[in-house]
Amino acid sequence: MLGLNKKDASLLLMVAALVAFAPILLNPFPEASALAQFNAGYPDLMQRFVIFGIFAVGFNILFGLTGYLSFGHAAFLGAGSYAGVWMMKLLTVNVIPAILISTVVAGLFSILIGFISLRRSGIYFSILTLAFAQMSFALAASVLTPITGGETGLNLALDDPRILEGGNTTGNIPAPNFFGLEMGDSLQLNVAGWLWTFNVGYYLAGVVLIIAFYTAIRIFRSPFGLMLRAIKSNQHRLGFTGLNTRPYMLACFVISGMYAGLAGGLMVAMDPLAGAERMQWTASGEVVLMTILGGIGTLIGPVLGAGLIKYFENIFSKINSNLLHEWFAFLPDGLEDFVVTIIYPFVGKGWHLTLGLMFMGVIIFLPGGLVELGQRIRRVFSKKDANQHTKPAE
Amino acid sequence: MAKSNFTRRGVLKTGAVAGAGVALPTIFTASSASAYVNEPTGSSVTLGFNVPQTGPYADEGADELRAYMLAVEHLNGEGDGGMLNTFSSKALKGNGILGKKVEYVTGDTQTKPDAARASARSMIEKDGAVMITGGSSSGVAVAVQALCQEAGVIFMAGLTHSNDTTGKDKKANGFRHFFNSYMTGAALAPILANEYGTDRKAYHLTADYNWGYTTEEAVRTSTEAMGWETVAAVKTPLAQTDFSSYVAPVLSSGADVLVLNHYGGNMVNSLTSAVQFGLRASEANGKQFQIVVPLYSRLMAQGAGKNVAGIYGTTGWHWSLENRFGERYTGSNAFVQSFGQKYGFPPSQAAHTVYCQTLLYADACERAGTFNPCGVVEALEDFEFDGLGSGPTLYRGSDHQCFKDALVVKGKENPDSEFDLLEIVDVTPREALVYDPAIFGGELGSCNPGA
Amino acid sequence: MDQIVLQILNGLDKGSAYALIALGLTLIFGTLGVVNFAHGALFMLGAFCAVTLSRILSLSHTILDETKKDFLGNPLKVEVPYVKDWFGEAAGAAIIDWSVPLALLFTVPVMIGIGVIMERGLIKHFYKRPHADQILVTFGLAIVLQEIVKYYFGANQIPMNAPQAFFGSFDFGAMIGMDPGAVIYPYWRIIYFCFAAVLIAGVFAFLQFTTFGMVVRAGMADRETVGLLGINIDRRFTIMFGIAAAVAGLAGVMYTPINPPNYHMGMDFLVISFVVVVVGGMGSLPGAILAGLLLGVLESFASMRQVLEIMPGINQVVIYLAAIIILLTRPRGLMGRKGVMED
Amino acid sequence: MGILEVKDVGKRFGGLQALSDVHLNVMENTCHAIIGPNGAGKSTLLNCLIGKLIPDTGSVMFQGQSVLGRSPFEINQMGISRVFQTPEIFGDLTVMENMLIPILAKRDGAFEMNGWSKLASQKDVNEYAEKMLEDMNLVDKRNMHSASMSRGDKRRLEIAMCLSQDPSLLLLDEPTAGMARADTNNTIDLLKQIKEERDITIAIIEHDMHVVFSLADRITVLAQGTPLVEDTPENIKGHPKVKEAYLGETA
Repeated sequence: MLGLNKKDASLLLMVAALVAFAPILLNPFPEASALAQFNAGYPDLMQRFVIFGIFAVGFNILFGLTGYLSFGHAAFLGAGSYAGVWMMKLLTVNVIPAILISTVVAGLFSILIGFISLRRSGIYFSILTLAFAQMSFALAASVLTPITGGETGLNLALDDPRILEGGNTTGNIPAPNFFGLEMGDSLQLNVAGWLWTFNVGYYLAGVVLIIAFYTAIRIFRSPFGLMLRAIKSNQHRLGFTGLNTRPYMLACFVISGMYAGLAGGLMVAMDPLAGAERMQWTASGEVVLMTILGGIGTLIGPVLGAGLIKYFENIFSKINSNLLHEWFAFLPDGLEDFVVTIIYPFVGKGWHLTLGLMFMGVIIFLPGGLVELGQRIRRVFSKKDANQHTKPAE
Repeated sequence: MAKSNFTRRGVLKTGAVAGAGVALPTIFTASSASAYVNEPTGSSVTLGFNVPQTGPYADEGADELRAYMLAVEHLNGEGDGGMLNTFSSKALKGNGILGKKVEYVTGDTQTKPDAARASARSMIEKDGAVMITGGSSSGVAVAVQALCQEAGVIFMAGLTHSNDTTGKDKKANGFRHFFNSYMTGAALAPILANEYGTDRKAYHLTADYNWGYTTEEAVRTSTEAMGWETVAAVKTPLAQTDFSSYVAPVLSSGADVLVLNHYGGNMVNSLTSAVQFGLRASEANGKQFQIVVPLYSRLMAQGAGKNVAGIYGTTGWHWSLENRFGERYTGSNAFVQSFGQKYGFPPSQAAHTVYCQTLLYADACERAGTFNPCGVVEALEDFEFDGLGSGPTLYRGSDHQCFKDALVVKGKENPDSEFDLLEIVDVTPREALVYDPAIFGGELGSCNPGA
Repeated sequence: MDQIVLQILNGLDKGSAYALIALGLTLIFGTLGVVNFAHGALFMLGAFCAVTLSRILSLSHTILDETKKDFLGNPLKVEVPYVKDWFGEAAGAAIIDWSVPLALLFTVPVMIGIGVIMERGLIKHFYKRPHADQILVTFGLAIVLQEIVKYYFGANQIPMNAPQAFFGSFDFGAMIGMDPGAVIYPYWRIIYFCFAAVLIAGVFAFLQFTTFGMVVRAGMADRETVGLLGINIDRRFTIMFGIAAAVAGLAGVMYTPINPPNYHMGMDFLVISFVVVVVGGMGSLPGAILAGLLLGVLESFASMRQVLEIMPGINQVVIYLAAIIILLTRPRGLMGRKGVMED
Repeated sequence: MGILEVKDVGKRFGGLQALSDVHLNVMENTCHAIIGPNGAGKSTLLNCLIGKLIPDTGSVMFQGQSVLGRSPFEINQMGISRVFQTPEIFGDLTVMENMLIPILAKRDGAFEMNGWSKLASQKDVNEYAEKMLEDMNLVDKRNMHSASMSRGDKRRLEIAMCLSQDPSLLLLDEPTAGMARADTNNTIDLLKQIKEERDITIAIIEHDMHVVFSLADRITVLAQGTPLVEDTPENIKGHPKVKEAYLGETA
C-alpha cells in the first residue's frame, strides 16, 4: 500500500486508527466517574499529543537515523511559531498559510544552523546546536521584542492588518480557522455517561500527523534513509564508499527542522500565541527525552514518548489534595489521610518528581524505551500463543 | 479534611448515572447548547486556579492557592467569612455564587506562557471552568488573558505588575486587581525624593524583558520629574544568576542610587551582589549610597534575608496595613485573621490579591445575576467598592485596572520573624496614581461569551 | 582601565565557579565516559548541605515575648537556638555565623557518600549504555533530587551569610597599587576564587603525583589496557565519582553566600557547565579550567555598559557566541583530544 | 603506463621523515604488493593514496588525474576502493543493508534525495546485491547483524562491498591481520579468485609474506620511508638488499 511493505502499512493504519479514535480511546472513564480526572480526551491535550508527536518524529529522523543529537531543535519550533503568528497577523487567520510559512521558515533557519553546526560531530555538534538555540531564545526574549513580543509572547491583536480579511478594531479577534471551520469548534457526543469531543483543530493536526508519519516511514525505508543509518553506523566507511556525507546530513537536518517548524505552525494554529520559552534548551531537551523515552530510531516510539510526557504534564499536575481526598473517601478517615499523604508528593506540584522517577524507571528497566515494552508484551503473548498450539520450533 | 468541596464530577455522578438509562446519544456543538461557554447547569460552579506549582515561583503559587481555598470556603459559607463581612457590596450571601456551590480545579503554570495556556485550556475544555484566575508573572497573565478572551471565559489576573496586562495587551474578559509599574513609579518617587533628596543620580539595572522595560520607564519618568538624574540604565539577561559584573562598575559610575528593576530570583541575586559589593556602606557624591527595589514581595525579602534591611520599594498590600493606618483599610485584619488561623502565618500580597479577585468575581456574578462573561464584565466595569483591605477601590471600565492605594515599604532592620521583613513607610493615595488609559495603547475589544 | 581590571577580576571570579563545576563534570566524562546531567544537582546538594548544617546549628526552642505581638495579636514567639544556650550568647552566635565554612567539613563526607552511592547504585550500570540512555537516566535523577530538596526546603531562595568577618568589600585596587576606590571587591568573592584555585590545584596534584591518580589518568586514556593490567579500575572510578561529587558539593557550599541557593540552582548551571566542558575540549581537565575562566571573563566584559551601547544584547549571547567561534576554529575545543565523544 | 603513479612523495611529521622520494608505478590488472618492516611508512603511504593525508612533496596520479587534496568520497568515485586493516563495515546494519550501501552510493553519486524517484530501479539494485552476496557465500547471513559475524565473514563482506562498485583499483591494507590461519587462507583464495575473474588492479600492503607471495605480481619493498627495490616476487626473494633490510631477519 502506498509503496509500503505490509508491516509498515499496518503500522501506518494503526496510527491512523489511533488518531481517528483518540477522542474515544483517551476518554476511557465515564464523565461522571472519579477516575475521569485521568481522561485525556479533551481538545487541547489531544492536539498537544499530535503536535509533539510530529515534533518528535521529525527529531527522530535526525537523531534516530544519523545519531546526531541536536540540543537546539526547539529553536526551529519557535521560529516556525513566530512565522505562523506573523502570517495570521498580516495575511489571514486561515491556518493553511500559517502552517506552510512556519515549515518554510523553519527550513530556512535550519539550513543556516545546520550548515554551520554540521561541520562538527558528536558532542561538539550538540553544543553548537544548543548554543544557536540558546542565542535564539535569549534574543527573542529581549532584544528582538518588537518582532517576537518578548517574554510575553507574540499574539494576535484586534488592530492587526489581516490583509485578506480586512482588519477590524471592534468586537473580537477572529479565531484561526480552516476555510471557515474554526479550530476551536467541537462536536460533543454524549453516550451513556461518556462524553466524547471531536475537535476540528485536533483532526486537522491529526491528518497532518498521519501525513508526517507516512513521510517518515518513506524516509526510513528509502535509500536516503539507509545512507543516514549508515552515517550513524560508520561515517568513516561511508566516505570511502563514495558518498559525501555532508549534503546527506544537511538534508536530514533540514527535513527534521521542517518537521519542527510544522509542529510550531500547528501549535499556533491551535492556539495563536508564540512565546520565546518555546526555544529554550529545556524545550529542546524535552523532545530529546520524548524520543529516548519512546525508543530511539523506531517509528512509533517518539510519538508514544511525546504522548506520555504531555500526559504527565497535563494530567498529573492537576491532581490536588482535594481530589485525592475525594478518591479515597471510601477509606476510614485515618487511613484516608495516610494514603493521601503518601500520594500527594507525587502529584499536583510534585508531578516533576513522578516524571523524573518515570524517566529513570523506563530507562533502567526498558533500555529500548516504550517500544521495547510493547515488544516484550507481544513476545509474552506470542509465547503463550506458541504454547497453546504446541508448534515446533522454527 | 476538605471533603466538602466535591468537584463538578462528584455531583454530576448521580445525575449522569440516572441519565444513562436514557442512553440516547446527545449531540451538541459547543455553540448550540448554551448561551455562553461552560454555563453551569448543575448545582455547582467550577473556578480554575492556575498558579505556578513548579519552578522558582512555586512558593508564591502555593500561597495563592491557600488564599483561593480560603476564598472558596468563605464563598460557600464555611469558616469565619473573612473579608465577606467587611466587603462593601453585600450581594454575596455565603451560599456559593448564585446559589451554586463553588468548586475548583487547580493547574500548574510553570511560569511559562505555553504551559499556563495548556493548563487553562484543560480547565476550560475538560473541567468546565467558567473563570480562570492566578499566575505569578506578567508573561503568563498576558498569555492566559488572551486565551480566556478567545475561549470566552473571565480571567481574573493574579500577581502581574507589567503595564501591558491592562495596557497594550488588555482584553475585555480580563481584570487586574494588582497595581502596576506606572503606579509603582508614581507612589515611590515622592517618598524617595523626601528621603534621599532631589539631586540624586540613579543607576538602573533592568531585567531584559517586558516587565523590566515598563518598570524602568515608570521609575525613571517619575524620579526624573522629581529632579533625579539617570546616569545609566543597563539591561540584564533574564536568565542571569550572578549579577556581580553588572553591580561592580556602579560605585565608580558617579551614581549614588542603584535601582534594581528585577523581580523574584533576579532581584534576590542582584540585591545580594549589590550588598556584597558594599554599596550600602559606601558614599558617593558626598551622600550615603542607596539601593531601591521598585517591586517587593515577601518571598523576595525572605530570599534576600537581611540584605533588604533599609531598602525602599513598593508593594500591593501588606498584612500590617490596617494596624498601621487604621480604618481606611478595613478588611485587612479580617483577612489576616482568617488566613493566619487556618495556615499559621500571615498572607502575602499575592494571597491578598487573588483572594480579592475571587470575591470580586463572585460578587459581580451575583450582581449581574448570571455567570455570562458579558454580564460579569458589565458588573465589574467602573465598580466602586471598599472593605477589601486596600481602601476605596475602583475597577476602571476603560482598561479593567483597579485603582487603590499603593504601599511604599522598606526592609526592616530587626525583623521579628521570617514574615515580618517589611515595614510600611507610607501609603500613596489612589488619586495620585491615576493615569490616562490611552497612554499605553491597546484595545479592550468587546466581551466574549464564547458562544 | 579601572573598569577593565575590575571586569577581569570579576570574570576570573565568575569563571572559577564555572571551572569548578566543569572540572567535576570532565572528571566523570573523562574517567567514566558518562554524560552526567545530574552534576548540577550535585552542586545544588552541596549548597543544601550548607543550608542543612546552618539549620541544625540554629535548632531552636521558642520562648514567648509578652512585650511584642505577632500578626494575629498573640504574644510573639522568639526562637532561641540551642547553641546559644549551651555555649553562651556570643559563642553561639559565632558558631551560627561560621556555619558556611563549617559546612565544608560536613559536606565532604556527605557528598563522597552520595557520589559513591550514585555510582554504585545507578551510574555503574550505564557505562556500556549509549550516551542517550545516560542522559535520560541522569536527567531523571537530577529531577528527582531537585524535587526532594524542593519538598523539604521549598522553592524559594534561602539566604545564607558569609561569616561577619568576611562581609562587605575591600579596596582591591589599592592593594595592587591602583588608585584608591577604583576596584572595590567583596571579600567573599576573593575567598571563593582562592578556594577554587586551591581545590583545582589539589585535584591536579592528586591526579599528577599519586599512584592512584596515575592509574586513573591511564584509565582515562585507555580503559581496557589498564583493566588488562589487573588493576581494579572500577573501584578507582567509583572513588573518582565520589571525588567529583565532593568537588561539586564544595563548590556549592562556597557559592551559597554569593547567591542564595534554591533547588533549581543546579539546572541554572547545567547548560553553562556543559558548554564550558565542551569548549575546553572533551576529556581535558586543563581545557575545562581554561574555558571556564575564558568564558567568565568574556561574560564580564559583555556586561559592561560601554560594550552594550555598541552591541545591545551581546550580554545575552556572548557565551554561546564564543562557544560557536571556538568550536568552529578549533574542532575539538581548546584542548580536546581526538576521538573523545565525537560520534 | 601505470594506473597509479606515485612520484617523489615525501611526508614529514614534526621531526620524523615518514616518507621520502617514494616512486611507485602500479600497472593495470596486476597485483602490486608493498611490503616493509614495521615503521617503514606503509600506512602513511596508503593514507596519502586515499586522500587521508596530503604529502608535503610529490604527486599521486590515478589514471592521469591527481588524487591529492580530494576527499575520500571523490577518490572513491574515481574508481579506488579501500579495504581496511580491521574490517570497516556498518555494524548496526544487516548484511544485506551493508551490501546495498555501496551499490546505491555508486548509482547515486555523492548525493541524491532519492525518496521516490528511483524506486523503479530498486529491484535491480536488490538483485545485484543478492548476487554479490551469493558470490561471497554470504547469502545465508543476509539478515544477520553484521557486527555479530566472524572476522573472516566481515572481511568477505567488506571486500564484496568494495567489489560491488566495480573499482579500477582495490587497495588492501593488511587484509589478513589478526586472522586465524584458516581465515587467512580463505581470504587468499578469495582474492586470487577475484584477480582471475575481474579486470582489476590490486595494491596490497602486507606484513605476512605468505599472503604476499601467493598474490603479488610485483613487489615494492619500503624501508625507512623510501622504496628499496621494486621487482617480481621471484627476484625479490633472492634480493640481497631486501634480505638485509627485511627478510634477513625473518628468513
